[in-house]
Amino acid sequence: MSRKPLLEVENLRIDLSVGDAKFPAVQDVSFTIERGETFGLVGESGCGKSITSLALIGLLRHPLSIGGGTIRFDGKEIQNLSQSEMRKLRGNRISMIFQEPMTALNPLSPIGRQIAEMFVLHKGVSWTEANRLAVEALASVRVPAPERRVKDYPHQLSGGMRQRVMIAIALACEPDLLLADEPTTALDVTVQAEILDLIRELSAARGTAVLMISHDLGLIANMCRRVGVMYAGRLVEERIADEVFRNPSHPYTSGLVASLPLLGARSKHGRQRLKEIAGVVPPVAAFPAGCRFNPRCYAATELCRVEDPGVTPLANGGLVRCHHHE
Amino acid sequence: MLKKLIATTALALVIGGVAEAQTPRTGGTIRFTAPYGSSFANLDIHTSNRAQDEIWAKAIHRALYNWDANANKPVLELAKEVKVSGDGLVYTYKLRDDAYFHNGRKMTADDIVWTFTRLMDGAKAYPGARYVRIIKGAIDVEKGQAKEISGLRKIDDQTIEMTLTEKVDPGFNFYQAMTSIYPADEAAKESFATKPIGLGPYKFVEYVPGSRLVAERWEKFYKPGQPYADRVTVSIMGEASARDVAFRNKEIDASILGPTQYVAYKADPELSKGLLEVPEVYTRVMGMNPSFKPFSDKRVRQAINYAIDADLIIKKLVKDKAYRATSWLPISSPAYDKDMKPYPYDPEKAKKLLAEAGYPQGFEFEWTATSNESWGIPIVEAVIPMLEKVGIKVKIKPVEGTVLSEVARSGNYQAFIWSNTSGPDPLTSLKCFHSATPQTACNYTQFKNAEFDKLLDEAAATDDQAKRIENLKKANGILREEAPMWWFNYNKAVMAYQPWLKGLQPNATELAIQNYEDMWVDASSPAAK
Amino acid sequence: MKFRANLVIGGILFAGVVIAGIFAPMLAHTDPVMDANLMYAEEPPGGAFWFGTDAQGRDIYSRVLYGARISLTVGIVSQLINTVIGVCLGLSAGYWGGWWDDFVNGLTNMMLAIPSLIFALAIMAILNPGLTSLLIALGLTNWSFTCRLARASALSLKSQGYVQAAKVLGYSDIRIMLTQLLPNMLGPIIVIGTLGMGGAVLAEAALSFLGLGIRPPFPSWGSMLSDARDQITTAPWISIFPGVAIFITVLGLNLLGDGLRDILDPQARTRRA
Amino acid sequence: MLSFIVRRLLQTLPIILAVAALIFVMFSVIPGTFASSMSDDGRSVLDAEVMARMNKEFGLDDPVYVRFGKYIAQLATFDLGTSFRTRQPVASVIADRLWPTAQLSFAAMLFAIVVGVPLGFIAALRPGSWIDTISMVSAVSGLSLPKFWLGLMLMYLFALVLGWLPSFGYGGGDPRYIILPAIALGVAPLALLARTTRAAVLEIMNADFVRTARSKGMSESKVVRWHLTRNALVIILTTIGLQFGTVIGQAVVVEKLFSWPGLGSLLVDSVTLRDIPVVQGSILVIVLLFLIINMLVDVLCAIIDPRIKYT
Repeated sequence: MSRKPLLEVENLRIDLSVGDAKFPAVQDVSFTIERGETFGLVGESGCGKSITSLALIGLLRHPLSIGGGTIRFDGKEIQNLSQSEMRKLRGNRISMIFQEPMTALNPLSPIGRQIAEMFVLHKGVSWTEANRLAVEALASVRVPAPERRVKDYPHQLSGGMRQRVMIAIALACEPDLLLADEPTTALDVTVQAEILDLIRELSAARGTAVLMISHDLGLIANMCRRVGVMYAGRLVEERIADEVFRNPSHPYTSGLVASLPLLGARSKHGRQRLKEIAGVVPPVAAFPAGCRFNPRCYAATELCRVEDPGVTPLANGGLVRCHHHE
Repeated sequence: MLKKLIATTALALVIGGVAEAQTPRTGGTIRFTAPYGSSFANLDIHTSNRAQDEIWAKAIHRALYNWDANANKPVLELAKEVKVSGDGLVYTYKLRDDAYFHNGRKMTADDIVWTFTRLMDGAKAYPGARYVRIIKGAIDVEKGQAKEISGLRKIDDQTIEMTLTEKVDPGFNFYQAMTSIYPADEAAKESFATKPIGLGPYKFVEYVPGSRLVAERWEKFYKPGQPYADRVTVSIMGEASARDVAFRNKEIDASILGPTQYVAYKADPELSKGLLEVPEVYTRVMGMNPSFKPFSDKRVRQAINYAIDADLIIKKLVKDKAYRATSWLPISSPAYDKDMKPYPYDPEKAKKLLAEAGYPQGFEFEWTATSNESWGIPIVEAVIPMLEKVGIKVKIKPVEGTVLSEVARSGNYQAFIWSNTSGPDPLTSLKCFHSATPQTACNYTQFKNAEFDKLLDEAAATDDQAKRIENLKKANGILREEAPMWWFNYNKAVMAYQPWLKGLQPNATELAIQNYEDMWVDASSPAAK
Repeated sequence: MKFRANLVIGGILFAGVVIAGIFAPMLAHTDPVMDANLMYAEEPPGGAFWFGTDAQGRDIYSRVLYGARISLTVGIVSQLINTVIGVCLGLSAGYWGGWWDDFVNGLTNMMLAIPSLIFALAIMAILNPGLTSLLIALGLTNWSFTCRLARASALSLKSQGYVQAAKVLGYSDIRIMLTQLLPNMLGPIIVIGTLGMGGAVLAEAALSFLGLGIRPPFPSWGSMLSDARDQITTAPWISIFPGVAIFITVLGLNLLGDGLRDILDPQARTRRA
Repeated sequence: MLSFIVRRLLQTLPIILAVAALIFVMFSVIPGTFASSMSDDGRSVLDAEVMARMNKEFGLDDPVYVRFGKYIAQLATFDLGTSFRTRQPVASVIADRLWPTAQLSFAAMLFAIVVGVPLGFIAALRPGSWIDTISMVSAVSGLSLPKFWLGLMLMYLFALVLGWLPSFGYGGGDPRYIILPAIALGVAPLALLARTTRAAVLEIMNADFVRTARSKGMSESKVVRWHLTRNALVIILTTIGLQFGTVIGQAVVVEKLFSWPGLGSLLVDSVTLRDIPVVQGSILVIVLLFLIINMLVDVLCAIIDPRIKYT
């Protein structure tokens, strides 16, 4: 095992093609994930965090495509891999859990079969063997009576159960990296914690690194060691999770943190800021000049409107992208 | 000109037919078509009066008489001879002793008695009843007052005596396929409906409802050496354009042509060699309702006849597939007056007549018509501008054939255009204009003329053939003059046949109905084997 | 915006037919009905007769132009009837529910089960062939899809807040249906109507073939085509031009319908073929 | 499952009854009678006596409500009545024609399915490609042609010009005879199926579970085979079921043109000749066929799609 990080993303750009024109939906995104580490990506919907994860697993589809930068997985650049080579990684070494457990499973296929596919695809076992493994996998995500449940169809399961099935599928081949794109957003609050515990526990047991994507900073804070905050296609801050909450550097991060009711760190000041900026992440084709956050930023200056801030390393580790970071 | 010559030669060849030219070849299949729209009604020819059904019936069945196409009259078929009593009412038939039904049983007088009695079953309303009704006592059977027809008597197995109610030639009644002779006992069985047994030259093999009927040679047919072909298939092909393709593709041996195809076939050097043209006994007319005020005036009716350029329509639209009509009786009728002239095209005269009748500005009427290309809306469309010129406006009322026949019978019309049988018997046909004939029968224009009635009554009563014909000619002349209808044309039936099909007969009553035993296919036919 | 080929091409074709129909009296050379002149029967295209003449000697070019009026009338009026029936039944059934809904549902299922051509054929036989009969026949037999759609939309819309609000405000049911529900389901209904117009033009041709179509004095493409089918070998132009006219019109309507669907009813590409 | 079918059959009962009542009412006001149709070509003259007897025999001189009562009573005993024209039970008249129509409709649908569904798949897998454009343009064109015109053209081309196939007729089981009418009849459903398939596949291609399948490392062909086909099938099957109705309806035209001895040509003949019992019987049988086929489709869909409950 090399000492290198499991995943290194450098200057990733994702283009959105509209006709002949291309707009960068994600730009200059760089981060690394160590083996076994849980890394969080947080931001409002539309900020580019989901498509970043899709880029990692090679599932961007027209009109989206990787426009530049490198993705290094286990020391190997994967952004230009052929489809068939990528397929060997997908599911096997990098797998993914999606947001909507309602629709992410094929409604016409028994869940056992959908799990078993993983073993047939990547382990080359027979269907009989794969079905047996599927029962085990189902048991491992703590679905009761897995022998019976494998024959069920997705619509017969609750949302939480379905997400467990998704986790079973994603972790079936003991991948090195699990991409979890808002895995609990669509679930009841009571179920959310169970699912998160499950992910944490199973990934820890298998040594799987997790890229946790969410708009919920609280969730990220609970789950992750390090956090990246995305805004309008850019990573605006990337730090140890505790630091982010204790001392957010970027005004946007401050806003997010301030809106967290659970942490109690809400200041009157911050709440009002967030109210002011509530609403719109700019659309991809209309990113403002300068700092992309400037129209919503309470601290914006003339400089912010003109010049795009670069990445600044922070004193106690981490990076921030702001002219006036605190 | 040359084309015409070829066509006429072809005609002559065919008419010359069986006797000369070649020796008939035995074997092969005659692939005939039934071109009149619908499928066959069923396999009981007694129930249908349609030409479509008679086409197959001619292969399987025979009636007491048959139509001799060349002599243009009915002749004895199942009887060897007939004796007529002095008053012309009692006919004694000596039946054939070599006629066998397809199950091998010999035909006897009982079969004829049984058949005619069956036709008079009042509960069944067989269309052939109207022909049998001329036998004395038949009506009593129809009304349920008698079990047997009193005027029909079996003398012995091969002799039968028939007493008529009036003096008519029963040949015109009993050559009809609707009166085909059935085997007495077998026809009563249920299986007869699916496997008919007859006396015809071919015996039934197979019927695919809606598609075709197949029959094979009946070895014990009474005409020696006949039939020639091994099989006859009759395919139901109502769609003319499809029939055209099939004929050109040599899938069928004969096809009845419409005007447009007639032109195309005449123009084709190969196809034109196989055209059989016959003046049929159908008269195409526009009937005018006398209860519609303008048409009650003879001058208006005449004006219509003057105003329409029928010759131009026949030439251009009907493509010469018709003969100009002078009056009701068609060219092939024995009472047709060759010297009679049709109404000339004379719009000025028409205007004058209209003015005299009190319609100098013309009038408007509603013309009921079907979509038939030879006697329907296409003709009306060509007439409209001609009538417009003399001030008469026309509104077309499109209907289906069924409705037309009902409308004409009920008098619920101002004018209609139709094709009607005007033969083969001139007396029967002219009777449709006798004042005693109700509109519901066939006096569709409620024609009423004392002189006409008298001529007809005399013709019916007389034994003098010449006088009869003379009377009928005169009556026909009155029709022309009185003009209850616009006399348009007599149909020229045209059948295209493949070069290998021989022995077709110029049947003026209906060209599509052929005696299959006289036909044969030579070795060049795709179905020669 | 993305270039919508089907919308543009369909629109152009359809607009062409509409223009031909509207300006037929100006564009035509002769009167399509009265100018029969047997002296010029079956002239091939060329000279004074751009498309040739038919068996009655009428100018086919003029007849095709006037035929556009008939075909458009048939398409538009019959679809209008269908749409009105379908919307009225479907909307009220979805909104009111209950026995009325059951009844309309049964009626719709029955209409779906009788092939519309056969239904129209029967109606034509009953009413006698002609334009009015055809409009009735085609207008009464093809509303089931519209009805289903309207019903489904009404069902999903009636629980929406603004409809509930309108109810609380005391709006009458009819008013709610017309002002709140109808505008929100119009898009897909227009799409179905457009596609149905093409179907009506074809149905007219099929009925003409069966001898139960529009009859003169109207020069309808279907009857022109059907009447000329025996002349395909001798005078092909008589049937080619009305045939092409039908093809262009129906193609235009189909493309237009597809294009409109992309815009007006994007989520329902698979709902109806 | 069985109870599902039984329940569905029971549900069709009111439809059948409604159709029966509707067509009875319609055809009781139709102008013309069978008797008057017998002289519609002007060839034969029927006398008033025979016509009156015919109308009596067929019960046409009874008042409408009496006829309706008789008709419903007949239907209740599964008796479709007696044909005016053939004088045989309507059921047997229809039975003779059912098989040819079934052959033709199934052949047409088979042609439509075998060509249309793969075409739609191919087009959807390469959206925007030339093959997509061509197949969709031809699909719309196929939808825009009058059927009899298309049939006539096929007849000319393949029978007369090329001489490959017979132009008309039933051919008594010879499969070459069914090809042209089946194509003429199948083009429209083919076009619709191709379009529906394409739309369905495109929609499913964008579904979340397909993305899941890809994220599993599945090849595109496995995605199509394992996850896409079954889902598309539900939509395609429903379309097929509905198209059967159209096909049976359009068969009227095609059967007439190709002299195909099916239910459609029987129906047209019977309408023309006012053989009302056969008309009513044929329509009822056609409706029944449609309902049965769609029930089968529903059963198939329920087998494929576990979300559909057997209700």
